[in-house]
Amino acid sequence: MTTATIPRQAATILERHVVDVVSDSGEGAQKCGQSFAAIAARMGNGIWTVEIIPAEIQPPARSIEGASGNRTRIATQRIRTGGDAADLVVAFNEQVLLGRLRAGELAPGCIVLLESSWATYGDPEVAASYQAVTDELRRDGYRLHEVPMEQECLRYVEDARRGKNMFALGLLCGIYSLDLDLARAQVRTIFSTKDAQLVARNVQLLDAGWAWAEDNLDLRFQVPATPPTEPHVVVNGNTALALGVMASGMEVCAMYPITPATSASHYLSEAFERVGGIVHQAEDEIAAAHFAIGASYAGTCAVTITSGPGYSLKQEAIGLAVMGEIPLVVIDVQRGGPSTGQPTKTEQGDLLTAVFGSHGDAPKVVMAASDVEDCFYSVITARRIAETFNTVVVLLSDASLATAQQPFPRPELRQDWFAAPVDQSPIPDGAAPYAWNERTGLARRFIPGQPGGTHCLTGLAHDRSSTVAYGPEINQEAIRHRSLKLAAFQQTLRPVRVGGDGDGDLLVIGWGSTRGAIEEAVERVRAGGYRVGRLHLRFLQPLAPGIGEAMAHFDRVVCVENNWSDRADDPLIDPDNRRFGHLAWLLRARYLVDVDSWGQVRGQPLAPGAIEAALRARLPDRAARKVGAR
Amino acid sequence: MTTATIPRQAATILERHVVDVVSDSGEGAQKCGQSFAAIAARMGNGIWTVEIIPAEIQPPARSIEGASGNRTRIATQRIRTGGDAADLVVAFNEQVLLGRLRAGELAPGCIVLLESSWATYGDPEVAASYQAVTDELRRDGYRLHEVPMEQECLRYVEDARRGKNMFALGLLCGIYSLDLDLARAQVRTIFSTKDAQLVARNVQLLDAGWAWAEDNLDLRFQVPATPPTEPHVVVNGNTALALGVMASGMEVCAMYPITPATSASHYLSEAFERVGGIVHQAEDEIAAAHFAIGASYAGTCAVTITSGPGYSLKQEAIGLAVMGEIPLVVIDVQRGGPSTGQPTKTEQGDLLTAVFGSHGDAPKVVMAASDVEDCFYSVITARRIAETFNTVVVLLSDASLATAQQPFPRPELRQDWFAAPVDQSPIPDGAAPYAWNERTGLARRFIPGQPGGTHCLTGLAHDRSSTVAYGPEINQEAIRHRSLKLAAFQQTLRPVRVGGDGDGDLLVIGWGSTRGAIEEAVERVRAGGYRVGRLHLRFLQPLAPGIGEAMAHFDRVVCVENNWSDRADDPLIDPDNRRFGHLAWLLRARYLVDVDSWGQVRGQPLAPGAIEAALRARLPDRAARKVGAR
Amino acid sequence: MTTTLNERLRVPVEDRPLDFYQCAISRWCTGCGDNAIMTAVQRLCRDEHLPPERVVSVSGIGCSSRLPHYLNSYGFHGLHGRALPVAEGIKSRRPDLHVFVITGDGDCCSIGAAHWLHAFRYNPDLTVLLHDNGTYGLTKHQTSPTTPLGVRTNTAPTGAAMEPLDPLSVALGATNASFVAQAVDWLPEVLSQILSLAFHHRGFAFVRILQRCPEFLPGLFDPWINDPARIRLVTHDDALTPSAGLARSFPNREVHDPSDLDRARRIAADRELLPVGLLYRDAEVPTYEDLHPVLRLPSERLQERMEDELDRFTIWPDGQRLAQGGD
Amino acid sequence: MTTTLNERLRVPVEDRPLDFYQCAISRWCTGCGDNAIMTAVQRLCRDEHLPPERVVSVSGIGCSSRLPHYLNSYGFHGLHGRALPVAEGIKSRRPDLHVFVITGDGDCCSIGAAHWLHAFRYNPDLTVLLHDNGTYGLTKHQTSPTTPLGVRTNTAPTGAAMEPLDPLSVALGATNASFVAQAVDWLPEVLSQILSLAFHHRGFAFVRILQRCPEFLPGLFDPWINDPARIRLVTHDDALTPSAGLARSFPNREVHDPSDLDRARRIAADRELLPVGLLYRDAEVPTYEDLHPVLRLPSERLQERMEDELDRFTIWPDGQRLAQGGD
Ligand SMILES: Cc1ncc(C[n+]2csc(CCOP(=O)(O)OP(=O)(O)O)c2C)c(N)n1
Ligand SMILES: Cc1ncc(C[n+]2csc(CCOP(=O)(O)OP(=O)(O)O)c2C)c(N)n1
Ligand code: SF4
Ligand code: SF4
Ligand SMILES: [Mg+2]
Ligand SMILES: [Mg+2]
Repeated sequence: MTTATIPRQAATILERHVVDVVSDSGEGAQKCGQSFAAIAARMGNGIWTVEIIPAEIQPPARSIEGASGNRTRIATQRIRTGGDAADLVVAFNEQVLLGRLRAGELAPGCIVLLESSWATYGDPEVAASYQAVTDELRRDGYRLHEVPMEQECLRYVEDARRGKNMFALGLLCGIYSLDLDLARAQVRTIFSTKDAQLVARNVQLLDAGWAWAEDNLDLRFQVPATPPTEPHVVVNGNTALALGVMASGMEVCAMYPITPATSASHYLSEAFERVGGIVHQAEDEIAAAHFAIGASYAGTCAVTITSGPGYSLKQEAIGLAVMGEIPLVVIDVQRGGPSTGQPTKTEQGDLLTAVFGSHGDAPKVVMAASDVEDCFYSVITARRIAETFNTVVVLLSDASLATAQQPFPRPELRQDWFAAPVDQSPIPDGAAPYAWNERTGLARRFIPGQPGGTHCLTGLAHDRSSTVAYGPEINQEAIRHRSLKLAAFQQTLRPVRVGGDGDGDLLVIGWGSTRGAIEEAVERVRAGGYRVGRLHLRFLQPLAPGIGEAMAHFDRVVCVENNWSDRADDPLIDPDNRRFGHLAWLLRARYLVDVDSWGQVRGQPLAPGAIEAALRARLPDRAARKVGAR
Repeated sequence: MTTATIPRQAATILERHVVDVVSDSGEGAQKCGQSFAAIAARMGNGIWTVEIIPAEIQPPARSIEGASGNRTRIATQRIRTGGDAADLVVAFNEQVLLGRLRAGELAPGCIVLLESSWATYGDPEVAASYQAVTDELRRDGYRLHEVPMEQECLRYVEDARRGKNMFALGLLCGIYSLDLDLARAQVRTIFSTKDAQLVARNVQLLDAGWAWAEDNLDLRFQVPATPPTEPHVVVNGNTALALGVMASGMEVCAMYPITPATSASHYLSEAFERVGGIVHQAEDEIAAAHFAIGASYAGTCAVTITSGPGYSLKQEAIGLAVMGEIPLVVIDVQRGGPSTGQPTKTEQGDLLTAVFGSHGDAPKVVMAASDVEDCFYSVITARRIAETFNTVVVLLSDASLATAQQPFPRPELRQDWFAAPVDQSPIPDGAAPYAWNERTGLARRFIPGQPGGTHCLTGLAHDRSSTVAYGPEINQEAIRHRSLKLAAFQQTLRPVRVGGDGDGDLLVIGWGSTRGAIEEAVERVRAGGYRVGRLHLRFLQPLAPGIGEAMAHFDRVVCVENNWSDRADDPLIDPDNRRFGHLAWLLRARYLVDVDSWGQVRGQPLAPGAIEAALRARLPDRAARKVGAR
Repeated sequence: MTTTLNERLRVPVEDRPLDFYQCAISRWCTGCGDNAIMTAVQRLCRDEHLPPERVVSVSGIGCSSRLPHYLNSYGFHGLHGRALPVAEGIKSRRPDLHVFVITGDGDCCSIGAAHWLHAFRYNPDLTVLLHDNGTYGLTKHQTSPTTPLGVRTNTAPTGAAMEPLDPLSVALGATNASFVAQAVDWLPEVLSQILSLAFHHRGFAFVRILQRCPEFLPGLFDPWINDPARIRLVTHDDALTPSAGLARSFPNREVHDPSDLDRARRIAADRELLPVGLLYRDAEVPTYEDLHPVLRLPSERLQERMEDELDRFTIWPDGQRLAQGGD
Repeated sequence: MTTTLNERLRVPVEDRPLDFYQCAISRWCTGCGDNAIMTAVQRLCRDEHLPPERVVSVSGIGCSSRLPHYLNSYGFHGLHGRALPVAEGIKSRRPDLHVFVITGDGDCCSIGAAHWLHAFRYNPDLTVLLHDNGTYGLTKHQTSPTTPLGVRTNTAPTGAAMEPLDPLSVALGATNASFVAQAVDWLPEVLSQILSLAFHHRGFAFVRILQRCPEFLPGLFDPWINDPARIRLVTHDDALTPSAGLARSFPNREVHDPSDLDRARRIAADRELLPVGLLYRDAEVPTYEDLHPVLRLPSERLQERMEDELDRFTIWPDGQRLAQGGD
């Protein structure tokens, strides 16, 4: 196997490209796109994938809303966002293509490879629709290539629906000058559990696609890659979370299925037992949270993973863990809200409920993962914080991270990530289960089985010995100590570091999965002559030191978030009633800085281009003329 | 019956006094205190009562933690707080008295009327304990009067435990120069369901207490009253809520028992049916919320009432009502948190979860009642808002209001409070269930049974016809319209009015049950020469206009709340990590003013004296010398 | 053409087409049993001449719970597991509406289990359809409480390890259960008859329907589809009365008195023969609506009564209302 | 002196005083049945020589749920209705601990009903005591699911209108139920024996205990206390074996094979005679711990296996690990 790319004539060198593959669901466009990404990653390209998911399990075939597939952004450098719109799209029928076009997902002048068999389809309506769409595409300047995929595939298989995707993969590998041997190996891997004949047939289809591109298309790109010198893992955010759970030394993941969190537990259900963990699928989210609490209380640290609606249901349980000072990691893979909302779509709408949810004073740590790699390490960090501070750590991810694939350096496992054996040593005489340190609020945790440590953990107000206590003083003391733990933790945090410019016109602050898109947007705006900084927060509660100071160096500050904020220019909106984005609220309250908000709730990852436009709108006019081209 | 007070010699005229009656639980101190308050109210005094509740159902007799009883504050004017510490206390044994003493509930020099039979009790330990406590009281300057209550009662009844409380009521009526006829009528009312002999015996005991005070005590007070010229109702906050529910035209109260909310449903369970309502005791809080949602959806408006833990459980349901735009009133009678916390104690710890709870963007109205009368009217207002804006209105009360009694002018019922018949008129062709007004987000509500209105309400993202819609644009539009409703409502609010001074040194802002205590504290500080304003917010989300402007007229702003805020001088606390009180967070974020926070979480209503001290600490030194005495 | 009980009891039906009761194209997978159940519901609506605006179909979340979006009626597609309390709330104030509850095995038997158990006890007048496909369909194939032993899913890659929950036995153990039946999606005649029986039962009519999910559990019910001898057809003159043609294909028929709870429990518990039919019915259990009838007073009367309530807590100024006393 | 099964099976007990297992003075009302149940638990701990630190008593919220505060053991006094999932979580990782669950009729049968139903199915090795006093004690007397018909409470001032939920029938309808028994607080010998049987059952041992609440429902159980003939004493050589003295006072005794589920259901459903004893037991139902055994690997082994997992997703630089292939 050689990973070197065979240089080909006339290959246009690109720094980045966005490639979509879309089909009816069940036609395998997802597998095609993901394989394309995997091969590119193997060659050393930076990649980021975005799933294209239809709303229903089985939407009607050839429908606008039925587009199913995959977006791959392929780049020379490491990337963290799927970018803006597609530069090239492979579509298995004109309707799914139309869906993408209408949704604004095709970049102007986008290259389109479209299955051409519909042109001559038996049903004249279909043929007419095909004609209409292709006419529109040509008229609007898209670079259309009609590809007789079906016809070509039928030379190798009887049912073209089961093969087209590998043919398309071949096309893409040809167009992007990927290594054919690597591609063949990838195909063999995909079908590794299938019989040899089937594998061979799919490799044939791959080769055929490659050859067809070679012979018929005048498209040759190359996105230069740096062949990796160290091993990388390529997973999506949910698998990264699951691997993080396994590597973190946690033993229990208690969950109830919910999109988009569930796929993390799919992988865990298969693998966790091998390292001594269990996945408990509970009867509901409330039970899942309490099962995790029980497992944690018993001396391990457990995680419960869910999405918005499940997170809302766990509020009471979270308060109990805070009150009992039981370490607990809660992962919320956010989706479009409110209520059932948009289960398969992405949003960052749960931050404020993560920070302020649960009645009474229930201080907890809230953090967010910003890319796939971060999903892995954040779980490990979350468990460490949970056990050090005997508290709840809420880790926020979202649907876009859940399904995005990204290569990152293979983690070097550390023994100290794994849990120590359950402490069963005797408790010294006179020690109390809530012997709060006066300054930090911290206390040693007692674990069932430890001789001398018997006490009754309770969600009621209690004193240091965990005895129910309704006195005014002890209630204040206890609440104070639980609150202090956040301050104590906050003091362990490293000050934030501003990226881009350290002072100037605008500071852009974000959190979670928008990191890559914000970075790119900021770089583009800076290239236009503005001085713009960016700050991406890992901890949302407590906030790391240095944020206030960082803001002071800029004329304006804006939070860019994938959640709702009222537009300042909406007729009814004024400073007395404008609702801000979640992080903006937190920063305004803490630093008393007039932090502006920009966000979208389109169910899609924020695109760098959209952010760029929002930033430009917030920048002074003076440089407006300098900018323009990109 | 005459209500005129018989002027007596040497009665000291008082503007206000705080009177506690405490006993073991089951000895009737509560009835005694409440009757005292009721008689005073009848005479035209302002009163405010505070329940003194032991933690357990049956605490041990004669125990420090077992104090059970009632505080009555009696005043010339209308009042809204139980004040600071007791000026006079009647105690049935020295242990419960000691409990109050240790809790700081006795004002310096407080008058103490103590049952003296323990002095000679058979068990020498008891006698010794009595001796020790009385010694301590005398030493520390309390004005102790030993009263042979038991002995006196035994002249009329066989078991003094069942009678002492009416004797004590007689004592109090005598001391405070209350109308004896009114007192007798009150006793007759209390025992109205009992046989005539028992009534007569209790009246005898009352008279005996009165006579004993006359003959043996050198204590004569009078708190001048203005005999009422209009009818008043005397109820506690929970009964006021229940009456509000009945008067508001709501038909369903769905609940699950929880302290301190439950007593509202006790009264409703008895009375609601008479006006055509039902109380549904559901299997849990989640079911209760959904039952209410169902009843509202079906064309009525329903309420679900709960306290902290139940409120946390209802988060997901609340999000559904917001998403489906179903009018719903949720009442949270707050108690000490977090978790199970202090079920019988008061706190204002649920504001931020009321504002920010439920995942995704779930805008809802949040309001708070500030006294008993306000409990009644707030429910009516809440229903009107819920139905006008088709949204969720969260009404916050708390344990202190729940159990406090206050007379207020008898409401004049208005026909427009009652609900119109369920609208079953046909829906015009082409009308849509979410025909959002572009400017305000409002839409007409469709009710099952209306011909032409069939559609499927859903918690999923949906378009104007309530069809599931995952498109990016429609999701933004829908979220925008739901958010706009808050702005639209906000524009209907009257600007806030500052009480006290309109500009100066300090503006004190509060919400909910602390109103009376803040008012008094501010008046005291103003009497000391400071210019202090106060603002009490009825709406917490959205905030009424004028707050920012009001703040601009003061040097400093502080929120006084009965919830936790980190103390600025705690060693680990700094501006980067200090956790503020709930309202302070909201105001800081919106107005970017450095709002300070002061609060307590002692499970007790905030006392004017404690607030006063906190305000003084925040006032400039310049006037410090002027102040002092009070 | 099947003959429903209703058709036999009532005047000839008005000829509304079935699709009058459909308002959108359903989006279930081809071969999904939800389609057949939807048809049966439409047929019931037609046969009972139900005006769409007087029907409310209430559901939770799941593939099955999408039904209200397709049925031409008022629909309430609420939260996962919470269809029952919503339906109870609706019915409590609007006994005039026909309320159907559509729920799945996860929705009803897992997250909604407490509401399910208590709904039997409240006995509201609802018609409840449990679409039991033995899996979580919408979230793409996780183990549900009713997933059969050994069946692989995404959360049980080596096969379900626990005995599946038996909704019939649970229902028959529930206090106040007043109607418990079982149907299967592939026998439309039986399904329609049972829905009709359920619809006409005053009280909580619980129908478990075995529903095929070809997407995730293809062939799950094949043993019973292919071999009707593995089914116990539970019939009774006053309950399921299959046509002669249908009856013939089921060698194992049992005439069962639906008031016999003991026998019903044994039929449910039998693991050899899958019961289809009405297992239990008790028309005497009071409904929730019986216990809490709707009373809507004219507003003057309402005001009068409210004034009475206020009187209980009122103190009157000197002289006023002294006579009344009952303060 | 009562004789527990345990005492008869084991070597003579070490003489720890009963109050060794008490760590605080209980705060229940005088005459509250919780006191008697607490004593029975202490007796069990003593007779089984349980080191306090190896016992965890888990409860929800309610008067009864205060028990863990008084028992000298690790205690977990959690949230209302949620004792079972917490206990399951504890036991799943710590099968070495003896876990008791203390719950009330509201806690278990109302808000906790879904967990209750599912706990039977999971069959974790827990000993579960349902203190059924027919009311919400701690919140001061509201109707609970088990409040008898007609009994007045603060939320049913004219008397409970619905048939009370029968915890035994529900339990016997639950899938995988492996141990269902009933005891009463006023018969300490029986209570102790049944707790011992429950303790020794591997699996989910559910014991409903009729518990007196003199504060709010004085006299509720007087008919049975005063007239033992209204009780059916359910005995078996391998289950409840009352002493001769005790047996004599119960004219209605039935020798019942605890593996006979049908009979158990009929005994539970009988409204004439209140059953006391072991109704059902199946020692063969696999426990949750059987299905998910604890595996704690030495950390090197753990690391090895984790590396294997990472391998599945790893792309190796040119040449490295090429042989392995299984990427
Ligand atoms: C509170 C909450 N938890 C979880 C989910 C995710 N979810 C949606 S449907 C479903 C289960 C569907 O299974 P079932 O009820 O059997 O219906 P089916 O799809 O099989 O018809 C789950 C777990 C949710 N929407 N809300
Ligand atoms: C989520 C929640 N809902 C309600 C309550 C209030 N609550 C405390 S105990 C209780 C019921 C107690 O009844 P039961 O379980 O029968 O126990 P008992 O007091 O009778 O022993 C309720 C409703 C609560 N603490 N938490
Ligand atoms: S996934 Fe299964 S249940 Fe869902 S629509 Fe498809 S076949 Fe039906
Ligand atoms: S209220 Fe009832 S259950 Fe609670 S402690 Fe008292 S007697 Fe026992
Ligand atoms: Mg299902
Ligand atoms: Mg109880």
